[in-house]
Amino acid sequence: MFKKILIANRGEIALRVICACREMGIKTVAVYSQADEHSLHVRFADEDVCIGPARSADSYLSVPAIISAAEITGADAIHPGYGFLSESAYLAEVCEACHIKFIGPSPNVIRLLGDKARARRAMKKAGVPILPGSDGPVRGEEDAIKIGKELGLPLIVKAVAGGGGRGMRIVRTQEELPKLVKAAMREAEAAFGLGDVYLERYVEAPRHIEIQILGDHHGNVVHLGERECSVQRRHQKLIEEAPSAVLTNKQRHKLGATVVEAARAVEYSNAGTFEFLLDGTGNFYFLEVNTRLQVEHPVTEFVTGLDIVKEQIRVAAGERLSVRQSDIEIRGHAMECRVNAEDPVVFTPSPGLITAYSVPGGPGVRIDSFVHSDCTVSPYYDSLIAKVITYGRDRNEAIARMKRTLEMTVIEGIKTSIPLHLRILDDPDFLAARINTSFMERFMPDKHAGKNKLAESA
Amino acid sequence: MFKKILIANRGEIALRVICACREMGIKTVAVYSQADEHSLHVRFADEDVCIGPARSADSYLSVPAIISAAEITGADAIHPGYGFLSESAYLAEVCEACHIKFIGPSPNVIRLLGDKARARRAMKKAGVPILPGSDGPVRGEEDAIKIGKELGLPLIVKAVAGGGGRGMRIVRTQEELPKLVKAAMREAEAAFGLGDVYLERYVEAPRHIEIQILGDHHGNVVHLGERECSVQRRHQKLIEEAPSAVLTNKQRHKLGATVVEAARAVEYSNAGTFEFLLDGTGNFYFLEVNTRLQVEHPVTEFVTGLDIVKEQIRVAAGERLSVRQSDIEIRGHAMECRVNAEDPVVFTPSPGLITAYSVPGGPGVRIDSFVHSDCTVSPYYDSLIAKVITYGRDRNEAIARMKRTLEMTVIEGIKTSIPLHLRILDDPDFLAARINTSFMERFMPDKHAGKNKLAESA
Amino acid sequence: MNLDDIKDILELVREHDLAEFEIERDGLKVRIRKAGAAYVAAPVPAGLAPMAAMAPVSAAPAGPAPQPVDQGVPLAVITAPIVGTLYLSAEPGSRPFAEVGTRVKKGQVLCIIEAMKLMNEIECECDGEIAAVYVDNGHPVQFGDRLFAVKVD
Amino acid sequence: MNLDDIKDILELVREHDLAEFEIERDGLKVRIRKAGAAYVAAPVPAGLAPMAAMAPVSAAPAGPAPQPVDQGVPLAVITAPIVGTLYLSAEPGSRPFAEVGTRVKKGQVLCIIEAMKLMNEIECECDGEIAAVYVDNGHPVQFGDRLFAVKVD
Repeated sequence: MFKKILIANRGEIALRVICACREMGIKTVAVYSQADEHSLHVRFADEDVCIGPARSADSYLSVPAIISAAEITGADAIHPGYGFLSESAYLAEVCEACHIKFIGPSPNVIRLLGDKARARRAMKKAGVPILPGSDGPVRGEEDAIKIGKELGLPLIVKAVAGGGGRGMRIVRTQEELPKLVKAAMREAEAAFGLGDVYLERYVEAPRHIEIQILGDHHGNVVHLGERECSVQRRHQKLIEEAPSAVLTNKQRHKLGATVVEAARAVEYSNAGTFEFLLDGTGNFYFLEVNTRLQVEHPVTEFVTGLDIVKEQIRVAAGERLSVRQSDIEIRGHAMECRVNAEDPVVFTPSPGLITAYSVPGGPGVRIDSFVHSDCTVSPYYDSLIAKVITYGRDRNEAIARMKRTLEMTVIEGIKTSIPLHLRILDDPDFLAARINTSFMERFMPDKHAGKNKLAESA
Repeated sequence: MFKKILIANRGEIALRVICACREMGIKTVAVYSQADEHSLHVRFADEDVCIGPARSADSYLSVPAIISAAEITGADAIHPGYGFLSESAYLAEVCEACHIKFIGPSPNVIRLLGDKARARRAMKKAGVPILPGSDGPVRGEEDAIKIGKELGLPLIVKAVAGGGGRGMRIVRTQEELPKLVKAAMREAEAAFGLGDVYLERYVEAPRHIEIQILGDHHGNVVHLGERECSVQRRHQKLIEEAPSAVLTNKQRHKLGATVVEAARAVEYSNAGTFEFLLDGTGNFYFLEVNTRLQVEHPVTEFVTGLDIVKEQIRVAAGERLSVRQSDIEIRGHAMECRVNAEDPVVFTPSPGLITAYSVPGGPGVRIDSFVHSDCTVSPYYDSLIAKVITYGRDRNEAIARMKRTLEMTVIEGIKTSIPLHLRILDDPDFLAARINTSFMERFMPDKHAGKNKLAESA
Repeated sequence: MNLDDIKDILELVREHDLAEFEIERDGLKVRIRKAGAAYVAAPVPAGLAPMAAMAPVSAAPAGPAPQPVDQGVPLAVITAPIVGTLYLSAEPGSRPFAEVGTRVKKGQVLCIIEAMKLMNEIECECDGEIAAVYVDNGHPVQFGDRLFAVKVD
Repeated sequence: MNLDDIKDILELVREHDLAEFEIERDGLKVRIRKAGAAYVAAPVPAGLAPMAAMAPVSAAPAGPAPQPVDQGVPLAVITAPIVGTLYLSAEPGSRPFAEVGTRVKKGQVLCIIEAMKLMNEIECECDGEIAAVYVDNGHPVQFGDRLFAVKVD
């Protein structure tokens, strides 16, 4: 087992990894930017290294700084958390070269699954359901018509270089296809200087469902069931839950088994998440694989009783998974609200000094956070300040606990997204689990929210 | 179901009940003494009533004040928490007379089980194993010798009016019995003005094991397994866990079934705890019944997934228990450390202003507390400021989580028992679950700690 | 904030003959202290009327604010010693025990608080004249709630 | 904020006869206190040479305490721009790049920090004379650690 793990991250996830290491008797090294000098992850690690100024590019995203910090402290493994360098095949490679274990999949797997086109082909080959599409840019109007006929309707035209909804068109009839392809090309050309577009089946109001997996270096792969993350704003998840209210046990086992097979096919090790869209008729479409720990991993931990971070560390050290598929049982229901330091109506960030902080306890409540009274939320990093996770015997109990927990949470000095969460928790559609990736539009301040309908979840 | 519940308590347990009520959609009334005006239970109740000055006798122990508060707010039920009036048959009776539901057993049951001698007889009749004893004072030397032969050795001679170890003698041979009985009588006479003594089988270094039960008004009683509370100092529990490391499944089911039968026999409703001593050869001896919610109920909630307070409220409102015995499954291991505001070495209380308070999250951690940064711990009430409860797949994981949670807990401004807890968590005997009610003596400052060996757990 | 801003601030400090100046905003903090300036520890609390201190201060949620009273006259505030329902008269419809202007003696009954079906007579603690009645008949009162103000003789 | 800014501020402090001046922004904090200024409120931090306040204060964990330096001479502190292992000379056994008393020019190499097997030369930021060496050869340094103090010409 590792003797010392460097945590190449900050905030709540750095503390989360420190917790796992302490429980396993492994020493920890915190790295921090000058802005995080007084952070709790620095306080509670056994050693700490300042790796740069506040700007992430010069600190938390600096591979040389992190490797140097590992070398001068003698760390034998690096846990990347999520975000920052967690999906950096380069960091994983440098770790290999420096004989430091990267706690994540191999660089090859990270690279393969990080490339959308290659990942899509690998998944297709492994039997994972993928979204039908043109497999590359269309070569002109006639090509578009031909592909459009093959794919069926509705379709979405997307700019290869796209982003932010520009160069996108939804096609609902074959007649309008040529016109919309041309319009998308013009818009893409104007916006990105590259007019290439591709076609994909358009999923109306999909749900976002993802499967958590764990793999070791001995060929064992298990899935821990699904999470539903359909409540999102601009692809930022706001509320996640496990299990999904709409999956049948049969669907769960089938999708889980498919994902486990695909993970075995690419020799996946460590923790990973396979993201899918679920359409209104029960079809799943592969989106992407996140080759790292997810923000929302605690909901899975609550319903399975497993510690995903400890499993990550165990398998990275060469041990076998501590569970077989038959040991994994989903019990009850868990939900996570991401409490962000931001205005709950207009979503502007709200960094600053937290003057008072108090979160209630009681049964079925887990709080993963790095803030406390008299702590400053830095403007340099993302706005997540606390993950409030609740557990109940069923979805209703989990929701009731989430409501009372958020209602009884005191955070003064900055604005938080808690009022928004409370509005969502009172929404009749949310309560009835009638949610999809467009659900959040009703809470958006801008009346042009419709544009977001174009974008599927990522 | 109730519309409004008055909580006749303060501190963490008042908040715990508020949490349950909020989850059930029931309004709450907080009562408070002038010392608790700024307490969180006042802040988070829907209504609040000041019932008296700081002194408990004039506020939290005042039945008229509490009943009046319920009447002026229109509360239809009272939850007494633990301590204070929670085992007051009188309060339960007045509630009945005022048509307010007392959330606990009936006054008759409280009265029966609150009287040690009557409870003992009732339990004996119901087949519960009790500690063999003289069933009243011995009438002299000859009587003592006769009873001593019947009971077997070792024995303990106890003053009827006794307390604090005075008038107590442990008898290990029949020869020394008359001499020790006389000595105890003399000491009792001198100390209490009453020389009456009685004999009881003496249990060497017993474990404290208790069974949690729930009963409704429809004749249903279930048990939720046991808790082990052997780590205690002067009968004050410091660390509790569930399940006990030494109970076999067979013992668990047998003792549980016995307790359920006894509870049915006395028509027990609501939550209750049957406390036992367990000797080194696997025999259980009934101690007493606590006819209320226990401080340590969260460890049972963690391993069963049930919400005991919600069940209390449901059955008090006339509903059936939400679970049958066959639904109850013990999963994993849970442990509770009672964090007290006291010196961890000499145990003197340490009230005052908490200047900084931060507790880590992560998987398997539950914190039930009413304190926060910039909050004053009052000298008027008991010193419990937080219950730290951890869960793990097994005892070792629960302990590892407890350790890292306490190590990463920041409480500044007052002294707490955390350093003592950390010493216990490092003790090889504790780690091996070799604990009994004398275990804590090794952590006591006074060298006369041996005296405590005389006192069995209560 | 640049050097010119600082210069402007310093001009103001000179102009107004300030001993100290401090500003803190959005992560920026500037503090200036002039040479020779004495440093005063804490502001003196202002506006604390000497007589108000005589009234027992209730820690309970504030009832109605005390009405202005003549300066220089000691004022006693009678607070609820128990929680319950307050009655200003002995029976429904009968005259109140005390109203504003009523002369009262120490030990005289001012009102009744019902708690657990028991009628508890609340007595006056001093001789004087009722200056204010803070409560309404038939309404609940909490421990420590203000009931009456009495102008002490 | 560079040395020129600090000089400008010091001019203003003299001109306005300030006892103290403090500015804090973006993680940078500068505090100036004139010699002889009486300070009532807080205990006087011991061992803080008046001029030391001129040095940019690093937010990184404090390295060795600055050694006392001549009064009235501007002092620049060179800090580690990256994390890694520090070498004071080009090769093991060879002469250090700089020692106390060494005359240095802007751009001159003062030491090497090894990060990811790459040797990074750390250059001097001003002309002057080395007043202090805060670090030992072959030891790890963190970002922001003090390396050298330079008496600026």
